[in-house]
Parts: sequence; C-alpha cells; structure tokens
Amino acid sequence: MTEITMVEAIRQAMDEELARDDRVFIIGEDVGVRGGVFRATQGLFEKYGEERVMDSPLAELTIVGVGVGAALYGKRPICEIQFADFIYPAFNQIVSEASKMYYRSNGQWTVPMVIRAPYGGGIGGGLYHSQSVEAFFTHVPGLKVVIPSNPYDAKGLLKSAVRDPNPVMFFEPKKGYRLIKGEVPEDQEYTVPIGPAKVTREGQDLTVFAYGMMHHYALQAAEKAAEEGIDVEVVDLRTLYPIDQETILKSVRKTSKALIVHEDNLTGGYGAEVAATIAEWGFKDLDAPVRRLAGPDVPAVPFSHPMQEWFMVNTEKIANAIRDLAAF
Amino acid sequence: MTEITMVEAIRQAMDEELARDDRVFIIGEDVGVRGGVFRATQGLFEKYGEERVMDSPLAELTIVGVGVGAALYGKRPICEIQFADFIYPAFNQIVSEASKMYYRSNGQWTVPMVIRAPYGGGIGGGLYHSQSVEAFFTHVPGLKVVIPSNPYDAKGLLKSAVRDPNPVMFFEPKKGYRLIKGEVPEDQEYTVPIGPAKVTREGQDLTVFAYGMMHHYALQAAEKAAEEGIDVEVVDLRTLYPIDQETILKSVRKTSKALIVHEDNLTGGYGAEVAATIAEWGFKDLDAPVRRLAGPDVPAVPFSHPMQEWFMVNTEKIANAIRDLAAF
Amino acid sequence: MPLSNEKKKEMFWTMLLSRRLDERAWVLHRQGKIAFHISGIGQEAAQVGAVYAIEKGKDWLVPYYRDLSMLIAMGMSPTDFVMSLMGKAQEPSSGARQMPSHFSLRQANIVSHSAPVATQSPHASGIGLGIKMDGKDEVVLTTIGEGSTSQGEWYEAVNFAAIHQLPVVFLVENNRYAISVPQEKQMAVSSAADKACGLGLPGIEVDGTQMFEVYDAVKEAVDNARKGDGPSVIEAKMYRLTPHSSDDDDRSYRTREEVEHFKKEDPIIVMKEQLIEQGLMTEEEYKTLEEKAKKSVDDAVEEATRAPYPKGEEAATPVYAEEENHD
Amino acid sequence: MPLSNEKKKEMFWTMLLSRRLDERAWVLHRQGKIAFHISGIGQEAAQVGAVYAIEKGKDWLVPYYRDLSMLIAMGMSPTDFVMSLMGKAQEPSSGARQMPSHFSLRQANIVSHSAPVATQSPHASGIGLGIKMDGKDEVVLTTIGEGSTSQGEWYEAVNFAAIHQLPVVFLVENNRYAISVPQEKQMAVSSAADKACGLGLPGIEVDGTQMFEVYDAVKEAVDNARKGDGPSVIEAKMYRLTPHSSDDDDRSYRTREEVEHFKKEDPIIVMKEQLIEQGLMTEEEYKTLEEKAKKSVDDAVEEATRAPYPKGEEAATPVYAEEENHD
Ligand SMILES: Cc1ncc(C[n+]2csc(CCOP(=O)(O)OP(=O)(O)O)c2C)c(N)n1
Ligand SMILES: Cc1ncc(C[n+]2csc(CCOP(=O)(O)OP(=O)(O)O)c2C)c(N)n1
Ligand SMILES: [Mg+2]
Ligand SMILES: [Mg+2]
Repeated sequence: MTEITMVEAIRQAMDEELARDDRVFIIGEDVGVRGGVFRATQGLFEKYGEERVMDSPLAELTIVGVGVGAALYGKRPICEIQFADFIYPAFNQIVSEASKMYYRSNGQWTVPMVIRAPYGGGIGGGLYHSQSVEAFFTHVPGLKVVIPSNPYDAKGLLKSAVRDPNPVMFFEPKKGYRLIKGEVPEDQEYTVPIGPAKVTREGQDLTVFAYGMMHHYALQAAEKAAEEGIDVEVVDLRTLYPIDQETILKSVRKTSKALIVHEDNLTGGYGAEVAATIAEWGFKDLDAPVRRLAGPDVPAVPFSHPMQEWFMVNTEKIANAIRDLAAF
Repeated sequence: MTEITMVEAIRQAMDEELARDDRVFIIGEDVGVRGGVFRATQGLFEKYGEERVMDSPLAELTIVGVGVGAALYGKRPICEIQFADFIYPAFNQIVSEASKMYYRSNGQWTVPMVIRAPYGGGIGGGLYHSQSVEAFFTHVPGLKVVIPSNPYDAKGLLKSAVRDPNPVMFFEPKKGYRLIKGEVPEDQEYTVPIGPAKVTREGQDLTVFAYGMMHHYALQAAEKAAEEGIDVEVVDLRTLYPIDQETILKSVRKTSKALIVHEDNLTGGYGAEVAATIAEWGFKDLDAPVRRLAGPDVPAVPFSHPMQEWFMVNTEKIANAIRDLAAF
Repeated sequence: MPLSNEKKKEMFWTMLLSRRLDERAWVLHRQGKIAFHISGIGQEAAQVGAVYAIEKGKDWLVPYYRDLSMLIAMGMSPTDFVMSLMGKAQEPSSGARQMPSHFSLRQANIVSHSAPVATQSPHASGIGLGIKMDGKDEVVLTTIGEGSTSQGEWYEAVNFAAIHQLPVVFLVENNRYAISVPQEKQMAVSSAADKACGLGLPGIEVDGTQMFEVYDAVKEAVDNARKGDGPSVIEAKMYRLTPHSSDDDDRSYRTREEVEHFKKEDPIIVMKEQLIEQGLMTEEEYKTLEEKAKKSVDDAVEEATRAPYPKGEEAATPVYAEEENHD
Repeated sequence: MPLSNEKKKEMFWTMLLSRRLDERAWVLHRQGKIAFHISGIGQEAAQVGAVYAIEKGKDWLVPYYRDLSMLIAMGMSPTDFVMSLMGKAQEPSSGARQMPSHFSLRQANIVSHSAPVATQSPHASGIGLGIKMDGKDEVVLTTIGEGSTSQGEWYEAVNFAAIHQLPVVFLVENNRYAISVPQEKQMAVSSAADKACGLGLPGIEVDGTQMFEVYDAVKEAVDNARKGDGPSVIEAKMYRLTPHSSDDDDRSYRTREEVEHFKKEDPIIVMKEQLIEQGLMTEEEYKTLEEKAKKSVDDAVEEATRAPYPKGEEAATPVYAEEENHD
C-alpha cells in the first residue's frame, strides 16, 4: 500500500483501463499534451498516443455526443468535462440520448461510457468553477451517478465505471484532488462496485450522510463530536444513483437520527431524495426531524474569499449541526 | 365569468400582455402563422405581426439565448419551447445565463423573460413528447418555476410571469389543454401572484400535495375518498420554486399526514423536496410516513397504450394511495 | 460501377412499396386504428437513392423519422412498420416504447434515434471516429431535415467529422419546411450544402426527386469517405407532400396551389416515367408492382393487427444493461 | 472619417495602460496577493482597434474575459480592475461574485458575461434583435476566442443574426490556442472568418497586431450594421503571449522558441514603432506615457488594496429582482 492523492488515483485508474482494454479512449479539452488542466491525464498521451487520449474541440456537446456514437460503435469512451459547470451544453446528449438509448431501443443498443467532471467549491473558482451538478443527474433513470470521497474508492469506482455497460456520471471533488490522500494497493488490481454506499464510521447517536469533499469533513466533524461524547455514524453515499436505500435505512434504524450534508444548494439537492427516502421508509425509526445541511440557495459559490467561506459547508458547520441534532 | 379551456386561458394571457406592453413579444417554433402546434398562439400573429410573434429557427438554444439578450436590451420575451422534452438544448442558457445574470452582475442586469413549455404524458406522445422536466429547474436559484392546474390560474399566473422581472419557467400540463375547463372573468383584468400554493379542498385526515394534471386527478380522488369517509385536503402547489413552505407546513400541521403526487419519475423528483421539507420542519406534526406517488423510475413514458397507462399516475392510483395512508 | 437495370428496378420497387405503406398509415389514422403517423411521402427518391449508395450489412445508417423507405431498403418489413404504428410489442425499433418512425435495427447497423432533432448527428461522427480508429473501411450515412441543421448539434457534428476527416456522409433532406417554418427563417444561405464551406468539407446540392442523381452524388461521397478522404454534406431538395404529421394541418402555412404544384413533381411519378421512358419498366410491369405492393401492405396490416400489445408492466425494463451488447 | 492623430495616440495609450495593468496582475499573482489572473497580453491592438469602432454610450459591447483593454477604453478604471483581482466588494462587474475579468458595466452598455464560453454570442444577437425591433441605429460588438467558435452556441447566434440581418459584429480574437489546443483541432478551415460563408454573412480576416487595420475592418462592419446591412464576422489573428491563465503552464504544449518568435510581434512594440515612424509620437512622449501608466497602475493597486472585502453574508443576495432594471 502506498499513499497517493485523489487525482493520482484517478490517473492510475485510467492508465490501467487504457492498458487493459484497447476499446477505451479518453476525449476532452486539453487532455492530450497538456495532461488535463488538473493533470488527471498526465502522461497518458505520451503512453497511449493521440488517438486514445484525444483533445476535443472546445465543445462539450461534441465530447459527449461523439462519445455516445463511439460507444454505439463498440468503443468505451471516457469523456472529460473540464469543469462540471461546463456540462450543460452536453445536457441534451446526456439526458435525451445516453440515458435513454438502452431503454428506447428495448435493449438493442448500450452506451458504455464514463463522463468525468471535477465539481465543487472552496477553490476560489467563483460562480462557474465551483458548481455541484449531481442533482441534475440523480433524477435520470438510465444513468448512474458516482462521487468518490477518497483515493481508494476513486480508483476502484472509476475502473468499475469504465467497465460498466451503462453511462456513468463520475464527479470528482476537485478540492480533494491533492488535499485528500489515502492508501491504494500497489501491485494488486481491484475495483469497487458501483451501487453500495459505505458506513465509514460506526456510531450510535446519529448518522451523517455525505459524499465527496463533504464526507471528508463529516469524518472530521464526527471526531470533534466524539470528543464531546456524541457517537456519530458516517455513511459515504458514493453511488448516488441508483440510490442505496438499504444502507441508508439500516443506519437510520440503528441511530434514529439523520443529518444529510452536501455542498450543492439545499433546495432540490440530492439531500432531498435521501431525506424523502428516510421520511417514507424509515419513519418509524426516526427520533428527530431529518436534517439537511447544504449550500445556501444562491446561484453558485461567489469568488471573493469571505463570500466563498459563507457559502461553503465545512467541518465546523457540520459539527454544529451534529450538536444540534444530537441535542434534539 | 365564462368557461374556457386551459389553452385558451394561456392564449388570452399572452394576447392581453402583448396588448398591454409593447415590449412583450413571443418567439418560438411555429408560433407564427401556424399559431403554435397546440394553438396556444392562434390569431396572435395576425393581430400583432411577425415581429412580435416570431417564428424562430428550429433551435431551442437560439430561442432562449436570443430571449436573454432581448431581455437585457429591455424587451420582455415569451419563449415557447414546443415540448418540454426539447428544452435541454437550451439548458445552458437557462441555468448558466438566465438564472445567474442578476446575481452575477450584483443586480445590474435583469432578465425578465418567460419560458413556456407544455409538459406531461398520457397523450400518446411516447418517450419524447411526454416528459416532466420541472425537477431540473426547481433546483436553480434565480429561476421561478410555475405550473398551473386550471384555466383561472393559468391565465393569472402567466400574466404575472410576463410582468415578473426574473426568468420564469412556465410549464403547462398539455393533457389538460383542452380537457380542463374552468371559469375565468370575462371583462375584468386579474393576475394570480407567483409564490403562494393554494389549498383547493379543505380536509382533516390527510393532505395531498400536487400540481398540474395530477392536481386535477387529486381533486377527483379526494371526492372518491370522501364517499368512503376519508376527508382529504388538497393543496395545489402552483409555484414550485421558490417553494411555499408555509402553506405546505400549515396543512401538515392540520392533517398530520402527507401524500405528494407528481407524474415525473419518483427519485429526485420535486416530491423529494416537499417530503424533505415536511420531514425537517413538520416532523413533530407527522402521524405517518410521508408518502410519494409518482411516475416509475424508467426513462420516460412509453408510447404503446398499455405501457403508457402503466406509467401514468391517475385518479385510481391516487385514491388507492389515499386509502393506504388514511389507514396507517 | 453504374447501377444495373435490376438494381434500378429494385430501387423503384422500394420507393413504391414505401409509398403505399406510408399512404396506408394515413388511412389507418383516419380510421382511428392508429394514433400517430409521420410521413416520408415525397422524399422516397432521395432516400432510396442515398441508401443504395451504402453497403448493407457493413456500413452504418443513422436516420431520422422520415426515412421509412431507407428502412424498407435495409430490411425492415412492412409488418414491422405497421406494428410500430399500432404500438405492438414485437415492433423491432423499440418494443413500442417510442413513437412510430423512430427507427432502430441493430442487426442492420441502423442506430436508434430519438425525437429531439439533430441529436443523431454527433452519433454519426462518433461512429465514424470508431471506424477510423479501427482502420475499417466502413462508412456512416446520416440524415436530417433542413430545419434541424439550425441546431448547434448538427454544426458540431459536422465540424468534428471535418477536423478528423471521418467517413461520414451528412445528408440533408430539404423538404422546404420545418413544420410550418420555411427555409428562409432557418438560414441565410440557399442550401444547407452551402454550410459545408464554412466547415471545410465538400457541400453538394442535388435534386431529391431524381433518385439516380442522388445515388450518384451520395455514392461519390461514400467512396471518398471509404478511401479516407473525409466527410461530405449533401443536400437533396424535395417537397413534403403531406402535412408534417397526422397532428398537423398545413393549410395555415401553405397554399393548396403550392402543394398541387409539387404534386406534379411527385418522385413516384417522376421516377416511374423515367423508368418507362428509358425502357427499364413497362406499364404492365408497373401495374404488377402496384398489385404486389398493395398485397404486401394488406398482409402487413393484417399480420400487425393480429400481433399482441405489450403488457403494461413490460415497460419497467430494460433501464440498465447488465452487459454491454457488443460482439 | 479617418482617425485623428489625437485619437490614434489615445488608442495607443489605452493599449499601453492595459498592458501595464495586466502585467501588474501577473506580479500581484506571483506575490501571492491575488488568486487568479487571466490575461489579454498580446491582444490589445485588436481589442482597442475594435472597440474604438463603436460609439461609447450608445452601442453595446458583449465581451469575453480577455478584453481588459476594451473595458479600459470604455471606462472601467484600473482601480476597478485591481479590485476585481482582489475580490473587493466595490469591484463593478459583480461585486466580487465572479472571478476577475468576467466583466460587466451596465452604464456603458457592457453586458455581464460568464465563464462558459460562447454563451454571450446569442445575447449579442438578442440585443441586436431588440435594436432592430425598436428601429434604433445602435450596434452590438461581441467578442470570442477562436476555440470557442466550436460551440454550437456561436453558430446559432451568428445564424440568427444572419437570418434577421441584425446589427451585430462578431469579432473572433484568434490567439491560436484554446488553452493547449491549437486551431487545427478546432476547425478544418484556416480562419473563423471562413465560417461566415456557410451562414450567409461577410467574413473578414485581419491582422490583429495592426490596431488601425482592425479599426478599419470593424468600423466598416459597424457602419454596415448601423445602416441595416446586417451582421459580419471578423477574425483578428494574434498570439497569446502569456500562459492561458495564472493556473496554466504553457511549456507542455508550445515551445519557448515559438513564444519568443511571437514576442517580436508584440502589438505594443509594433504599434509603438508605427506611431513613432509615422511621426505621431516621439520617444520622449512614449516615455511619458510609460510613466503615466506606471503611476496609474501603482495608484490603482494602492487604492484597491485599501478597499474593503465584502462581508460573507452579502453573498445571500441579490438572487431575485423585485423590479426590472430598465429605464
Ligand atoms: C429539439 C427539437 N425541437 C423541436 C422538435 C419538434 N419538431 C419535430 S419535427 C420538427 C420540424 C423538423 O423540420 P426539418 O428538420 O426540416 O425536418 P422535416 O420534418 O421537415 O423532415 C419540429 C420543430 C423536435 N422534435 N426536436
Ligand atoms: C463551456 C466551457 N468549456 C470549457 C471552458 C474552460 N475554458 C476556459 S477558456 C478555454 C479556452 C478558450 O479558448 P479560446 O476560445 O480560443 O479563447 P482564448 O482563451 O484563447 O482567448 C477553456 C477550454 C469554459 N470556460 N467553458
Ligand atoms: Mg424540412
Ligand atoms: Mg484562443
């Protein structure tokens, strides 16, 4: 086991999948000689050549639409969207085409593709380099939506995503790219299955549900709370869609209190679905209101530092929410 | 008062607003001589001329993007998207531009525009002429999202939408265009404010929250339930975003049981937010799990009649859900 | 190699069969037996001419909803089509999930398309990219209406194919209207073929009522693509002889005189007369074809009528694939 | 009416001030005093040449993030700009909500733009439509990078303007790269101006280091637009002399030799020499301008440094307008 960063784990996953299956290729803006603006594809162009690590025109619709076509032909594209904020020009191809192709052809055509995009704030990116976009896709049957929170999962889930016969939206918490480090087996291949959420900290008093960067903070907040005698369970949702109701409800059965955390805007965010699931199927287990802690309902994360900090959920805010809920 | 159809109410609203304010104009596919594929703009081309009732190229991005520009200039565009299913090419202009312009310019620029689109299934339209798309927009601060359920509201809300200084998504339940009739004052101008939901039937035992066509069915189901001695309150949500928490929570305080109904797919649908709101702020009032009745999690409404009926929520299914919840 | 006389007759037969099938769909709609029809009437010459330029079982077709005669040429049976009109479980495109005329035929390399226009165009480029990557000599033919070339999606697809010199032929079926909107409100050029010059690939205009001219133009583009000389845009000019669909009423936006004028240039008449004139077909033979077409359509309607509807709950699947569908 | 000598000197001054301001931003970044900068260095001649062709206070500018010298020309002060670099509350474009160089100046008819490229282009067409509807003789100038013309959004915007003959000038600032991606991977034509022919409007190519040539080309297009003769596409060729932004490292995708080569064609040098050669400016005068620029930038940094940051909770508004913002 060696300790590597999130972005290195992602790079390794693509490297290994490119080596394993020559149908796999990468397409996106600046993924070639530049190695990606976050260096996620660094060295891959040199290793696999221009055709398998392909600079696209500056057009997200092209990246995804061509990806869908290549997948129909029998390739396994990994489409990189430079920032999640720039995925909207491709929205039609994702929602009308990739997600519905299998169903609408009654199983004739599959679209095995991955759409990778760095998401999230706290990096000084302002309104258009900080967005969380997962909730637009966790409502679209036919898609899978995955968000890893640590290098081990990032690598294992991305490898599973590449092998999945369905279109997988793979959102990467960009603030964690270099910040979050973790152990990853060195000489041993592994994958992490798409689907199950994971209890990453056992506890009795309440459960915090989170993903991506917020999961990282949730673990830190749980440690703080532990010092104050609050025993917090933490669940890393990891695969947001389809939702893992079982793991969620099992944890609520145990702790009877739920706090859902994401950095995306509150209203209509993914947390609403988790809360609704609990309110519908875990109602009898509940000892307290289902709480959500999320970004405020303003258009996006502002640039200027004080305003950014005001927007962002962080360890302190989570710890406060834990205290409140524990005291209920 | 005369009884008119939904689509006639919508036509009247546009007619009156075009007459009232010469900054108002309509742009969309086939809205001109053709009068719109649902005849919502019938006669307006003849009355106001080509420039104010303008056939666009077949390009939704153009319709909305040009609309944003015209609004910045000082016009008040009404953009028609022929079917809600075709709104995705305009997603970037709606989500990145229209919704964020006011915030990002710190209040310098407003985008007073309405985006109208017929939505919903049950009309034999198959996967791409039946979609409900509201949940993609009830998560976007800066937008307002309105769905009327009857001619009176359709007319009054659309007039308010045209006068609103913000971008308003106005989704029209197309199955109700001719099916739903209602009284509308003949010689008297009126508007209906954007914002408040409305209790459309008072009851004690449980509340059904619905909108659009499903609200129509919900009222019918409530009548059925009444025959069986179940006293149902019905709330027409009408303005979905920003959400009217107050009316929702007040009704739950009264009935202690909530059933949320929409025809859009269940998971990640608008019902999730209503349920989450209730689970968070109405928890103490609840006597039963918060129930959702919605379209199944398949990509969209299939064409063939038996499969369409399987998909669609209807009066019978709502009545069953009411019985179940009442018995809890 | 020029088209043999046999081939030419076969092509005319395909036009004719498609036309009679298409007309029957309108009748079924008037009879209340089907809910919806969208027609290819008036576009058969261009469609059949174009599709005969690609190789069945090898090349790829990424069609749009008016391409009934292409589908017939590629092996979709009249019964298959009538089943899709009726929403029968066994219709091959989508198991009755999609509206009729939203085609797919996996075994014939015909890709499923949707209703939002122009979404198919980038798929064609993506398939072309796959072909180029594998060094195959396959070609992709994709079609679209002239109005739909207003979508940025079409521009991006053609641009990508031009940059990478992909083996794709972009055929624009210009029937002069997008529902009610005439070409002048879609573009400031006189032909979608003119758009090609701005993207760096050849743009060719051809008379869409002349089946063999369309064939020649598309064949040349296909040959170029196959050789590695890159993509082309071809616009075939024609006229939509019916309303946009069974939901449309075209009287609000075009005069009856205009429609009558173009009925005289109906490609079925044009091509029939051409074949007879050139001595490739006699009036007798033509009558036999007509009878054969009628019988084929009658049989299709009968068979399709007997076929079962899907059960409602069949709609629950297939949302996610367990395995990819490739060989 | 040809440009007066005074005007020409004023234009050069605008270039120079912008350049020194832009360079200071890089310094501030190296000093850790600002978090981000995206530069217009190398593009000033084209920008100033173009923006002087529209009428201040009457015409409209829909810019993109490299247009610092256009903004300076239109009245944004150096202090305003440095405040935006620092995220200070009073910066005029967005109250520090947007990243620096995402401009807006309501009172100067400069429209707020965002980061997703090409979204501004349809706005320009929409403003043009408004102008035409009102029968005004205003004109819209909008800018974009050559890479961003790959977006369908740009195509649709230009197509709409061409169809309706709107008073819009689409200026493409071709600096040869989109971050690391060279023009050949964006298009199969040699200039974005070539794209115009496919859309039915004039397309003009011009040397972007020649300020007065750019002025002449844009002025002609503006005059045509004002007369009702419709839109134009103009491509100005230039070179991005800095990395894409302060987050970029351009060594991976272009050689130092290439950059050095283009540094010899730096528009500041080119235009300075031209003005001196033509006797419009002496070396002495130039030095004075340099000193004035330095002082202006020094003052701006000092003033901006003193200006307050916003309070965090100011970010809670303004999400919804109570009233529209028009006169
Ligand atoms: C994105 C999108 N917008 C609108 C529609 C509705 N619609 C269906 S066909 C059509 C006209 C298409 O015109 P054209 O491209 O010329 O093809 P034609 O039908 O004339 O063959 C329209 C507007 C659609 N299917 N997709
Ligand atoms: C829709 C979208 N995709 C990606 C990006 C990231 N991005 C920012 S600038 C840029 C390159 C732009 O190149 P070009 O249009 O040539 O303008 P230049 O920066 O060279 O002036 C990219 C890819 C973006 N801002 N918007
Ligand atoms: Mg057409
Ligand atoms: Mg560039």
